[in-house]
Amino acid sequence: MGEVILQMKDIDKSFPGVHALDHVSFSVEKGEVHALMGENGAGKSTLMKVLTGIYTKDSGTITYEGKEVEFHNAREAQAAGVVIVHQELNMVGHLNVAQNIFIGREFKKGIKIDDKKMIEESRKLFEKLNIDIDPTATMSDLTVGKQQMCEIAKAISHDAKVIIFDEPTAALTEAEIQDLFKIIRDLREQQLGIVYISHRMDEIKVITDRVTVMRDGCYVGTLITKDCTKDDIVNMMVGRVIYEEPKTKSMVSEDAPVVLKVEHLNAGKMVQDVSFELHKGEILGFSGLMGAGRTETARAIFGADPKESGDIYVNGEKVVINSPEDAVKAGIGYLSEDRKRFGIVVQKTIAENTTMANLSEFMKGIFINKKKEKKIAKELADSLATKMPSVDELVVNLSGGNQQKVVIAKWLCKNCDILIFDEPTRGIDVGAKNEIYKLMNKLASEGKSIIMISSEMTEILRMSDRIVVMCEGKKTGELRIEETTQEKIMNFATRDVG
Amino acid sequence: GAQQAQTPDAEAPAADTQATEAAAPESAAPEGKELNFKIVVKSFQSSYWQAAVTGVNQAAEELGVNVECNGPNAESDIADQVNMLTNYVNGAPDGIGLAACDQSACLDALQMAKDAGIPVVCFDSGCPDAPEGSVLSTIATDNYGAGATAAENMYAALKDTIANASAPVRIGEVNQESTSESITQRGLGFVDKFAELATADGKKVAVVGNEFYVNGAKDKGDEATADVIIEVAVPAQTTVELCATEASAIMNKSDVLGIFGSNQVAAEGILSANENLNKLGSEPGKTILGVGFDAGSVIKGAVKDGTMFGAVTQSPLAMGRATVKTLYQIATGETVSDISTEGYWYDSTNMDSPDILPNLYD
Amino acid sequence: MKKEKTAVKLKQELIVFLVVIALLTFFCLASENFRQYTTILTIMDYSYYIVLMAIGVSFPLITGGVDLSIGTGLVCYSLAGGYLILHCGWPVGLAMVVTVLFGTIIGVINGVLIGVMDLPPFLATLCTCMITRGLGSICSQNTGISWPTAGQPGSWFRSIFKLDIGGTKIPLGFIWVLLLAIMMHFVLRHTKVGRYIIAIGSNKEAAILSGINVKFYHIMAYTISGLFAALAAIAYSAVFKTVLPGTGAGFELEAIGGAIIGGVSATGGAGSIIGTFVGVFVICLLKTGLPFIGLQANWQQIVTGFVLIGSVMVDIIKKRREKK
Amino acid sequence: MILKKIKENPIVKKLGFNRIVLTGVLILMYVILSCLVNNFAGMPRVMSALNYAYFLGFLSLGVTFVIATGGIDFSIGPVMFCCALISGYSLTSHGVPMGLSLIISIVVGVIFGAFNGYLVAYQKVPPFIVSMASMNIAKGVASVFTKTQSVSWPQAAKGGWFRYFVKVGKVPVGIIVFFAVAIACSILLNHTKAGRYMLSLGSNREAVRLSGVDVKKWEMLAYVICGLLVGIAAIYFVGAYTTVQPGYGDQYNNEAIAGCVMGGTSMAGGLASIGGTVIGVFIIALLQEGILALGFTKDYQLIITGIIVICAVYADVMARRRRN
Ligand SMILES: Nc1ncnc2c1ncn2[C@@H]1O[C@H](COP(=O)(O)OP(=O)(O)OP(=O)(O)O)[C@@H](O)[C@H]1O
Ligand SMILES: Nc1ncnc2c1ncn2[C@@H]1O[C@H](COP(=O)(O)OP(=O)(O)OP(=O)(O)O)[C@@H](O)[C@H]1O
Ligand SMILES: [Mg+2]
Ligand SMILES: [Mg+2]
Repeated sequence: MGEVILQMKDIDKSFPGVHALDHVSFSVEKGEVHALMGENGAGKSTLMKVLTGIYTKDSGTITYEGKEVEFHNAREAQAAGVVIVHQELNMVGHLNVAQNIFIGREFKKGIKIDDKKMIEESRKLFEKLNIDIDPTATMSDLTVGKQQMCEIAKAISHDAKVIIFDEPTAALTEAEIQDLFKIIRDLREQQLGIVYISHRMDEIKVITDRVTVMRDGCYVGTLITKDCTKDDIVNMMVGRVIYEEPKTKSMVSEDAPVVLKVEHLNAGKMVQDVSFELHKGEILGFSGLMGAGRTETARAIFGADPKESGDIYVNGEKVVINSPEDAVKAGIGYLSEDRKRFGIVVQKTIAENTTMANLSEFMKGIFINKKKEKKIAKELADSLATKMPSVDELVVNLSGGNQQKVVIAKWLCKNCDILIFDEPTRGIDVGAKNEIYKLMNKLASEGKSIIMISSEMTEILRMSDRIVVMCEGKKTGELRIEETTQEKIMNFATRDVG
Repeated sequence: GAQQAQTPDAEAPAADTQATEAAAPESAAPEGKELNFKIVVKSFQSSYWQAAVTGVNQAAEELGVNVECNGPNAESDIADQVNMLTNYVNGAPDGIGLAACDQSACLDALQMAKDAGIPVVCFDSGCPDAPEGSVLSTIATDNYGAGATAAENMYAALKDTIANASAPVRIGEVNQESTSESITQRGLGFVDKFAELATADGKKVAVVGNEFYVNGAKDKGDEATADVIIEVAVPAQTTVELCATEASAIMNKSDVLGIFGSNQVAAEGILSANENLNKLGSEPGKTILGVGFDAGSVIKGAVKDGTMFGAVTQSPLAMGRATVKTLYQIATGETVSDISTEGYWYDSTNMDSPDILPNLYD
Repeated sequence: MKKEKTAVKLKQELIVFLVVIALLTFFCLASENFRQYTTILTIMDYSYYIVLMAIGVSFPLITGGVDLSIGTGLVCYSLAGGYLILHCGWPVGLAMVVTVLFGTIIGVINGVLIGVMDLPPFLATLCTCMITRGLGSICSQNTGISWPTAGQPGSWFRSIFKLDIGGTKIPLGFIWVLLLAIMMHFVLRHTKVGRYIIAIGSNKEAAILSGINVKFYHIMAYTISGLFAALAAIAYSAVFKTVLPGTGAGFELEAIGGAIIGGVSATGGAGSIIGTFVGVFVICLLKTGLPFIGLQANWQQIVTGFVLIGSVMVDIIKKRREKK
Repeated sequence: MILKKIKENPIVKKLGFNRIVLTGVLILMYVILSCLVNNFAGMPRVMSALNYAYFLGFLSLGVTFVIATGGIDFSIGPVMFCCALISGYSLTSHGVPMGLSLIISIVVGVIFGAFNGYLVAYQKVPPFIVSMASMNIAKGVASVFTKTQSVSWPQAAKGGWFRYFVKVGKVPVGIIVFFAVAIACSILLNHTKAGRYMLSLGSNREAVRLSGVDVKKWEMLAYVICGLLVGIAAIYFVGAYTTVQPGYGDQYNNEAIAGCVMGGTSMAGGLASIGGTVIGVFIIALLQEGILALGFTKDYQLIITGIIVICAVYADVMARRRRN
């Protein structure tokens, strides 16, 4: 800890209809890791985008290294030493790793770009950070995790004085997270100021020095991490106590009827000979590291990607699923992990998104019964506590967490018996998370069966009746919740299945 | 056609104001109010039309009348021309001169003109199906005859070569498009006349290439046994470079003796193709005899230096003048009739003669 | 690993090159008349303006956009330049400079509309397509215009593209367009302009967040396109006798088709100028060759249409395979 | 501030602020032109403008569906000509009865629509490539079928009873048909499953697919509907202008797309307004009539249309930017 390097005071920012930042103040000191926390839509990303010149503030001052500054774009901020690793991946897929790392500040030889030197420098950078990535590989060929590591390396390579990590671990494996923490600690040693945004409470406790909490665009308070408990932070975030404890016992008897049976499913490299059963009323957790192939398995079952072989039985009957349409007909719903790309139709309203999968139910002759549509959508949105002005609002105007609720509402509206939830709480705040957990439990108790893919161990342990573990495209283990421990899961998840 | 339809038709459902205005010239024009004529040309793309417009303007000045010329972007923009024509009819001028891009597309508008009592004079191309009494005079070149003129002159030069040929010979023809009446007539005129002359000399003739011309020719013959093959090509669109492509495909054949481009663009396409091939010239049998149509600086230059054997020109300037004059005559109550203009053959020898020179516009 | 990658990239260009050779061989075998030196001259003549347009339009295509204004633009610039020579008595050299400037300005306007004002490329260039078409007709007072032809003063500029040495014609223009292609290939691969244009096409958001002045490079891409359309205008005027107002729509399709056949990704982010250069010759060969084997003009259009779809389909199927 | 209040007014909201502004522009244009031009404000001018508005309107309505799905189709003009040529040639040269000819026109349109739609939806060929190709193919096919001949449809008095769809005497019957079709399109787009899915997939194709919707089918349907409307447009074109020629039609693409976009349909997909399209088309038709009446050439219309579209789209872009 040391002197204040960056001070944001009374920052105000409105988007049409949203007061995203309401006179927020925030400061970072040299040599600290400062966590920024808050529910979805609290304004964390917006605050950081204001800082780095991506958004212009309405009012307020930013003091950096003792001088008042205003960055007009990302480049100015970078030049001054303020860099950000964005929440969304921002890589140029067609260029190689080195070209990506040095984009915007290429080495030149005359008018020619010196690609050789850039590759050399990237190699050095990766060596220093202990990252195993080939600088000449094309970016789009890398796994999401590796891409994220590149992004982090790129930020570090900027010779920055302040680095902002906006949910950097969302796409990283456990091992990669540990590497990242090591890097962050090194940076802290070098007296950099670090802002760390995350929803994962464990990480906050492990890596940060101070925590600033925001709620609804307002500054709530700042705590010293080691002096506070998880509950303190959560309290500040939501203004109420959240109750969270692991499941200890399966709620489903072993002889409950099998609603979904997958046998010897093969689909590309990432899904190899996967077999499992899903019982009625069960929540089946799918655990594994990033890139284990769980999403691919789910997508293959759902017919979103082509499969090579394998049989799927729904309620004992063999079904042919070649497209999501077939899957939905068979009573399977899929909540994807990337809602922006796969979940919501941003130009459409909440009501229209809600009925997307089940429009046939809302037809009056050849016409859509918009009244009924709105009514049902409203009921569902209310039951999920979606924050919205009305169901006529465009989904694009909602924050991430609320968008996720709309996607969930879509499948609830379809009333599927088998639901695949892929990272249902990714990027969702604690309060909303808890509601979603309750909801899943309720659905299960009503006789629906749920596959829940999650990278959060606590979530898996808390929610699942049974757990399937995958590694490198293969199923490596299956555990009943009673016999499960974190260690057992990690064992399976890292098992060398060569 | 005869003078008629000048008195406002009491039954015509046109607006009253229009009827009165249309009627006005008959009594008032010669003494008082200036006459307003509108001229619709096919386009301004080639200098042919520029010459016609010049003629129109000259006559207008001489007669002291107002004229306004307009035309679509390209001769293929039929709908645009119809809109223009309709627009002029709605403006109730004292008369309209029309060079119709298409014979039938203008019929509705001509009916409207008739109903509104506006006299129409067609020039360059006629409108044979026009409602009775709407088109009072047609001033046009006999295109079929003009095509034949080209054929006669080309045949005369090639007569000996064809007579002495041991193997079948080929005559090419490039038509800018096969849709405009005047151009198709020219093309067919050329094909028929050439075939006629060759047949008279005891040769068997076949027509190949574009099906419309093959089917339209008087006798399409049989390619396998023919001594003279007339090959007709039509590019897909009206651009010089497409005309040139078709021309070079024909001119590349070793048995080609002559090639005819049936309008300015087609002739220029032939000359463009010759840039590379260098096969055109004025020596029958040794070089390919190129025959063009219309004038313009490029064709004139080529005819002058002998690259192009000769060409047929019309007199757009005279046609333009005649159009305005005829309209004036109608407005002043004179009786008018159709005027047929000719196509004139010109080559390097007679280019400067007083008959021809005025018709060679740039 | 790196070598492998370049090998793969080269392969695309090589395949197209082989297609060109195959087409050439086919036409030579099929038609005796095709097998002549003059045919090469003809093909070259047709290729210059399309190649130049295609090189230019590759840049907007790689940004993920498109430039539909190059065809009517070409005609417009050429008419404007020709008008200055014929009716204002300007020397050809100066008129050429103005022609190029005119094209560049329209390119900049396109760039500003798309890069700065954020209009969708299709629309913005569709509008400039209409505008240049109108401007061309107005510039030339609606009449066809011929740049100086052999014998007239100023006709020297025609020998930039075709040199006449004692009756033998040399397609000199090929050297210039090849040099320009190589130059622009270098620009795309090894300079900032090219790198950022690829970045914009691949992931615009990332480019912005990397501090790249996306607006400026968008303008650059369209400026290059406009500039090359203007160069194409000069090539067109030099090769053909007359330029007609109201034409030009459709030229851009040949250029874009050539670029796509040559491997420029229809969705942006990838492409090579050498590939474009080779790809255009597929189109030119079809255009010049088919009349030789007796296929009338209308069949050429059908064939070209299917070739275009075919070449994109090959790419799509290849990618689908790779995915598996 | 007042502007905002007006915009928030429920009635204004329901009708759409843009559409109200556009209607205002349309009326203003009419008033100004009536002042500037003698006897502009009469039925004959309106009839003439309507002639242009009909076929352009059907084209625009058609392309609205395609643009709603995030696609583009600039083969509509040539395809319209192809429809009119094939059916007209069947009528005049093969003795096919009139009724059947009209059906043939629509069928040809649907076939092209299905062809485009199949390639775009099922084969994932980028729409602009598909339209480039089918534009060529349409021209070529029409030309081959008619032996490169233009086709003139019969006049009303000589068996051309189809012209009564356009007008009966001086009564513009076409307007009724046009509005009926437009209303049907509007209902289809806003109140049926097909429309909902087309718009949605235009906004986010993957999300709709993962909702278990057969997106390919709906996407293709948009192109088929477009083809159908193009087939109808062909009938209205010859109904008004009698003659069509092979090799042309591109000039109408731009204006049709312009009409659609002017009306507020977003090129990014997901947003479409049939009412806007209708008004946009009327503006273009009136503009064309007005420009001619003022004594200008078509070129000025192209330029003005281009500029208006740029302004309209820019306003849309700005509005959206402010919203986000
Ligand atoms: N570009 C924008 N236009 C309009 N509203 C926006 C925009 N960006 C963010 N918002 C709104 O501002 C608020 C704050 O959003 P922000 O992304 O900063 O939240 P966050 O704290 O980062 O949430 P999350 O944890 O979900 O990432 C939200 O209500 C969001 O809907
Ligand atoms: N956006 C992407 N781009 C490239 N490759 C990807 C992408 N997403 C996934 N992959 C590939 O698919 C593999 C497995 O995908 P993914 O990481 O989603 O598996 P998973 O087990 O579902 O993990 P998680 O659900 O935790 O994300 C990755 O290793 C990667 O190679
Ligand atoms: Mg955020
Ligand atoms: Mg996953």
